[in-house]
Amino acid sequence: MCCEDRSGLIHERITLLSNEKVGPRLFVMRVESPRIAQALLPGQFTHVRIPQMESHILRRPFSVYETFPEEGTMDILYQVVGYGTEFLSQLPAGTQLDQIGPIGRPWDAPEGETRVLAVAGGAGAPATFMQVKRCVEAGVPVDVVLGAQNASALVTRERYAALLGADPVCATDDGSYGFKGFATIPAAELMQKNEYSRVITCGPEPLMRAVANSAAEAGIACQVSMERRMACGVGACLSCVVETAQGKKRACVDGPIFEADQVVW
Amino acid sequence: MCCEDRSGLIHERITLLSNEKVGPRLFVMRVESPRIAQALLPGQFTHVRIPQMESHILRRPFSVYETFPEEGTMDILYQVVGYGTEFLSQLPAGTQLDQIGPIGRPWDAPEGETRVLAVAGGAGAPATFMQVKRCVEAGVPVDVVLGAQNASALVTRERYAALLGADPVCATDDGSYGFKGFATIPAAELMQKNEYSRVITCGPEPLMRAVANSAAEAGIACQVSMERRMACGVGACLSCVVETAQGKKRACVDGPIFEADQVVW
Amino acid sequence: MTQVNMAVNLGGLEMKNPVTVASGTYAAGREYNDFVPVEMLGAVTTKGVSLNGWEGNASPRIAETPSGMLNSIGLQNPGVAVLKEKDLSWLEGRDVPVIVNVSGHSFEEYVQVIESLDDDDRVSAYEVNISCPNVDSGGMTFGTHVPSVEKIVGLCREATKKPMIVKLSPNVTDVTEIARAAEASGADALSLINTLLGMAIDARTRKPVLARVVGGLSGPAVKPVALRMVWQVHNAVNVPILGMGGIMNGTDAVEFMLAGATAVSVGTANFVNPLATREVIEGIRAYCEEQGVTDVNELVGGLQC
Amino acid sequence: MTQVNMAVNLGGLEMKNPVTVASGTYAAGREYNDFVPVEMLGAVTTKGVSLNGWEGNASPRIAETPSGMLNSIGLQNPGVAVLKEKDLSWLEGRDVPVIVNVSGHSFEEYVQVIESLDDDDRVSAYEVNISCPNVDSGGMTFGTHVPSVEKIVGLCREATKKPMIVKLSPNVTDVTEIARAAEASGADALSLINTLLGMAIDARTRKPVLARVVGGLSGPAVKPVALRMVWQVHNAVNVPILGMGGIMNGTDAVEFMLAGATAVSVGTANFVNPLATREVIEGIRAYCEEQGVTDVNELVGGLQC
Ligand SMILES: Cc1cc2nc3c(=O)[nH]c(=O)nc-3n(C[C@H](O)[C@H](O)[C@H](O)COP(=O)(O)OP(=O)(O)OC[C@H]3O[C@@H](n4cnc5c(N)ncnc54)[C@H](O)[C@@H]3O)c2cc1C
Ligand SMILES: Cc1cc2nc3c(=O)[nH]c(=O)nc-3n(C[C@H](O)[C@H](O)[C@H](O)COP(=O)(O)OP(=O)(O)OC[C@H]3O[C@@H](n4cnc5c(N)ncnc54)[C@H](O)[C@@H]3O)c2cc1C
Ligand SMILES: Cc1cc2nc3c(=O)[nH]c(=O)nc-3n(C[C@H](O)[C@H](O)[C@H](O)COP(=O)(O)O)c2cc1C
Ligand SMILES: Cc1cc2nc3c(=O)[nH]c(=O)nc-3n(C[C@H](O)[C@H](O)[C@H](O)COP(=O)(O)O)c2cc1C
Ligand code: FES
Ligand code: FES
Repeated sequence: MCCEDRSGLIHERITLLSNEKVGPRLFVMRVESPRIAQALLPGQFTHVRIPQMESHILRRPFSVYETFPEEGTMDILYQVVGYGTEFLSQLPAGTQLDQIGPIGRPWDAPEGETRVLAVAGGAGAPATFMQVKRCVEAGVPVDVVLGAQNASALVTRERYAALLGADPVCATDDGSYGFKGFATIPAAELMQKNEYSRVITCGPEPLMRAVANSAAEAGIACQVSMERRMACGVGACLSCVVETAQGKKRACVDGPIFEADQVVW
Repeated sequence: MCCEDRSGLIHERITLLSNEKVGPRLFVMRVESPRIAQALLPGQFTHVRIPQMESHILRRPFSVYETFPEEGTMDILYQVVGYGTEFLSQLPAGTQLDQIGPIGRPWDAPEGETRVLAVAGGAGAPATFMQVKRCVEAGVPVDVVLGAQNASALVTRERYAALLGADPVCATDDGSYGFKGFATIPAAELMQKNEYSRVITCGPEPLMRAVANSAAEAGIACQVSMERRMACGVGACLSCVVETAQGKKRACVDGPIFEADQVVW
Repeated sequence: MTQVNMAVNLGGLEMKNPVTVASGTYAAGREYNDFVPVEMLGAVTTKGVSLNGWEGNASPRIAETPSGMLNSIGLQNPGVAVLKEKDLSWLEGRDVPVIVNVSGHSFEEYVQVIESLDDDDRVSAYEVNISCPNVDSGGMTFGTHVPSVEKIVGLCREATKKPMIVKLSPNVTDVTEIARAAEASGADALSLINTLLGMAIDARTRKPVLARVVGGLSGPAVKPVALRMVWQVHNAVNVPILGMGGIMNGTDAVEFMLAGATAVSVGTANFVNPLATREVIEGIRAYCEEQGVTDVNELVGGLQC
Repeated sequence: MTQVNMAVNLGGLEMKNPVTVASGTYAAGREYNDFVPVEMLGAVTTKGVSLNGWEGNASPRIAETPSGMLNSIGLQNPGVAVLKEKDLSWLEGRDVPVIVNVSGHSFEEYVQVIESLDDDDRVSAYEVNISCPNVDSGGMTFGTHVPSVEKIVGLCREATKKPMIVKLSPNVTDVTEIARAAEASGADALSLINTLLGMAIDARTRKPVLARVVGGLSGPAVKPVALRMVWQVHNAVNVPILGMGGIMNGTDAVEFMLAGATAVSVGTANFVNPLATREVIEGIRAYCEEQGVTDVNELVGGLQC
């Protein structure tokens, strides 16, 4: 849990290439950001300055859904929850933004794992995608459970399915796709059924907590991606702290990936 | 000098139809604003809310260059001097704004005048145009003196020329068009030469003061259009006061047109 | 959908909804009447009035600042006789209570203003402004120290039985101390905040933007300070609060009510949007409907800490 | 084009340019070093440090407000030993003076912090923070009344001969009174403003946005208040001023210098733009060049009223 060895931070002017609605209040934006796209590891995030928001002065942190280092681009999947994301969703292609990145501790490299389970809920789904991809590329077996309110909000399903070659396990609150209920239930079942060396999870805190509990019960190492309000995003301001067994840690640079058993929920 | 008989104020959502650069830091925007275009009298102004300027909260007051009541449109000629006008100059056609208008005391109706002299400098040139037009339409002889820094800033000349059927008298600081020097000099000469029943003037305060002095010396009634920083624009806040012989008067509703001999410069 | 009760009682003043205007931003309502018929307001609060009228400060009197503005009007007003003759006459017969904002250069002048208005039925309540930062004597100088607050509020109290709101300055170390002094001296309600003392400079000309150099900061920029003070004062006194400072919409107004305000004033927002008062009233109502609140008074002090 | 002298002397502290960072927004420079090599700064000001370290407040600790933000970090820090071991070691050998921002829960703790640093050559100056609104004891409670200001500044003065900057709170009735007390008790310079106490509420959940309910307001929203206080203090004392509060660019910095600041701190702006300090330095230089100013010190207090 340390940031001392982080690679250099990049401040990059980026261009919005596309900004598409993909589900209820859900958008995917593709940006040209060659240097950060090159450098970013799964689990790291970028800190985005949305332009023209004069009086909303803070940057917004976003996980990176997928990087395309060759093209110098990356995708961010975001949910409209407040002023900034609403504003962002209305920006046309061609808009200039800027971002700082890559920020934070990535997921642990999958090399050496025997089997990985990724559990992602809601707007947490993009945060695990690149790590699942890395597992696939490293030949590590990986199962994915996605949770969402309903079928139309399961917007990452297809990209995961294409990557995995099979549909991920899905859970929706209303049962409109896959299991009816929380993703934590099929996740716990999988942990009983299969031998995992690692669980990774991102989503609302109650989901991550439940997944972490199941993993602890099953004796599986578990990493979580924590969200906090962030001012600097670079480790300087201490606005983003997470309670851990080692005291308060910064979500931005000591995280966002934490060992689940170190987090004091 | 009273606003009691003003017509009702209109709050109108308006659409930017065009927004063209016409000279150095000078732009003309045409907006669709049918109700205000119908109601506005020469010398009145509108109070414009420039959209997207989140942290610059105040409206900006602008004289109306010309209304086209049949088309429901109007032109505003503005100079880029600060944040708001800079921002405005970059807005594309189709942008929605809103404005309050028509505001303030208009120029006195020209009916009954024998001959009128209009002297306008810089960004003051649009403020006299509609009154000159009204003189022409009423058959009142009218002379116009325009002042600007140089030929390229004399952007109203052609519209005045088309209206008058002849070039107005022009003065430029650098002599690149017409008289070399301040517009106040040819204006004073005209006041010596011709018999005017009325002088009207708009422009920087030193210009208006000089014109007012010449008119007073020549014994000609003179009206001026005063600019002040404005918050409400409707007469409520007292931010825009002008010192007059009757005490402090509000530029927005007691003016912007004042009798020159009443103003304490 | 059930009807929401929007009526509130501000220290004896009955208001049909919790929204009035911030003194000095709305004159007496006439200038905005084409946009918002004054009867729609819970009350109209008039521009500060002194006994014989004041000239106010030199121009420029305003400056735009990030998410706010500075003003240094300096309580320009034509005096209480003109208020009665013009403003109160215009308001007469319109179905809206009138809060007269009272100023003075001396303790006596405040009392004289109240005395000359007190038998006028067109005046429903007073807002005693001991917090204007834009005058050299009176105004804020009276409102920032306990002894003078006690003195002036006590004197005004003796002069009237009408609801008396005392308007507090945010330019103090401890607003609760001032609030308690005003309450103990007879205030029926407290209003806050008046403007924060500020300044703007034009780097190019190296001059202050305002002729008077300093002025009062208002608008969204000050909302966090205003909310904090309303909440502190709500926890310190028992009289109701008229909250203000940067209220632009219904959500802002609800925040003030949750912090402890029984009613709210809309000020700078009127300059941005002449329909602001209306939209604030509708916004509060819509919030109540969405949240299943049947009486707007349930919001008052409803913050869950 | 003539070279502009950018060097200033802040109460004995030599700075190669007038720009430092606001304590608490920049850690000790390392986190921003990829963007702005710390040597570019006139000085680096470290996050507030206490003797044995503090945990700070619960999360959420920040809220965005119109043209500003609230923070309630609560002076979380690992204590002076860790500051020496980590931050000062990292800063060692880098060509930039270090201002250590000092905190304590008691008078003694301030003194102890200074004592444990005073023979460390890596410390160039202190900024004694008697104005943090985010801790229950110490911080602002010490900085808002003359007797405790005199006491604490006097005690700190006895503990060091290094330049001592005293950081003032804007949450006071009369900042000049506090400033004069600090000067009389031995401050070599004064820094202002710390944050304004504010609050944000989430109307939907009816809860405060910050876990600690209240927090400190910073950013462009507070600039008018900060400028006013710098100007008032400049007219009240003879020691130099380190001005801050909403400085986002070179023009803002120039405004503070015209109002009376000898140097400036960039705080919240770093969050918005990690290159802010650099751009402020360049902006001041560009202003001087445009205006034909050959020595930046000419700007200090150059306001023409
Ligand atoms: C490391 C990290 C990764 C994230 N990845 C994603 C992602 O991939 N997709 C996605 O949709 N969202 C993601 N989020 C959440 C995202 O940052 C917020 O939804 C966003 O900041 C909300 O901004 P707003 O202006 O719409 O909301 P507002 O409520 O108007 O924002 C007000 C302030 O609160 C902050 N804030 C509000 N909600 C959150 C939140 N949940 N987390 C952190 N700060 C918040 C904002 O940044 C801003 O400072 C991530 C957050 C973090 C910390
Ligand atoms: C009755 C009236 C009619 C006007 N007509 C025209 C016109 O036809 N064409 C034109 O180009 N300009 C006109 N002006 C001036 C115009 O309002 C200002 O140039 C404009 O407000 C500047 O805004 P800004 O954001 O670019 O400047 P900034 O300096 O960024 O503005 C800061 C604040 O100062 C105010 N302000 C700045 N300069 C002036 C000024 N000269 N007069 C009033 N307020 C000012 C702004 O409105 C704003 O509140 C008129 C002003 C008035 C009062
Ligand atoms: C232009 C202007 C004039 C004001 N005049 C007065 C006044 O006469 N009396 C008074 O008590 N407050 C006066 N105020 C303060 C407001 O009533 C209010 O307290 C303050 O502006 C904060 O509210 P706001 O942010 O909604 O504007 C004035 C404010 C402004 C902006
Ligand atoms: C996140 C944050 C943490 C801060 N921590 C400290 C601190 O430790 N010590 C201190 O004296 N001031 C602290 N401050 C106050 C700033 O140093 C500065 O006085 C204030 O933010 C105003 O400047 P600004 O508007 O440029 O940010 C902090 C401010 C912020 C925003
Ligand atoms: S956001 Fe500043 S330390 Fe994490
Ligand atoms: S701008 Fe408000 S009275 Fe003129």
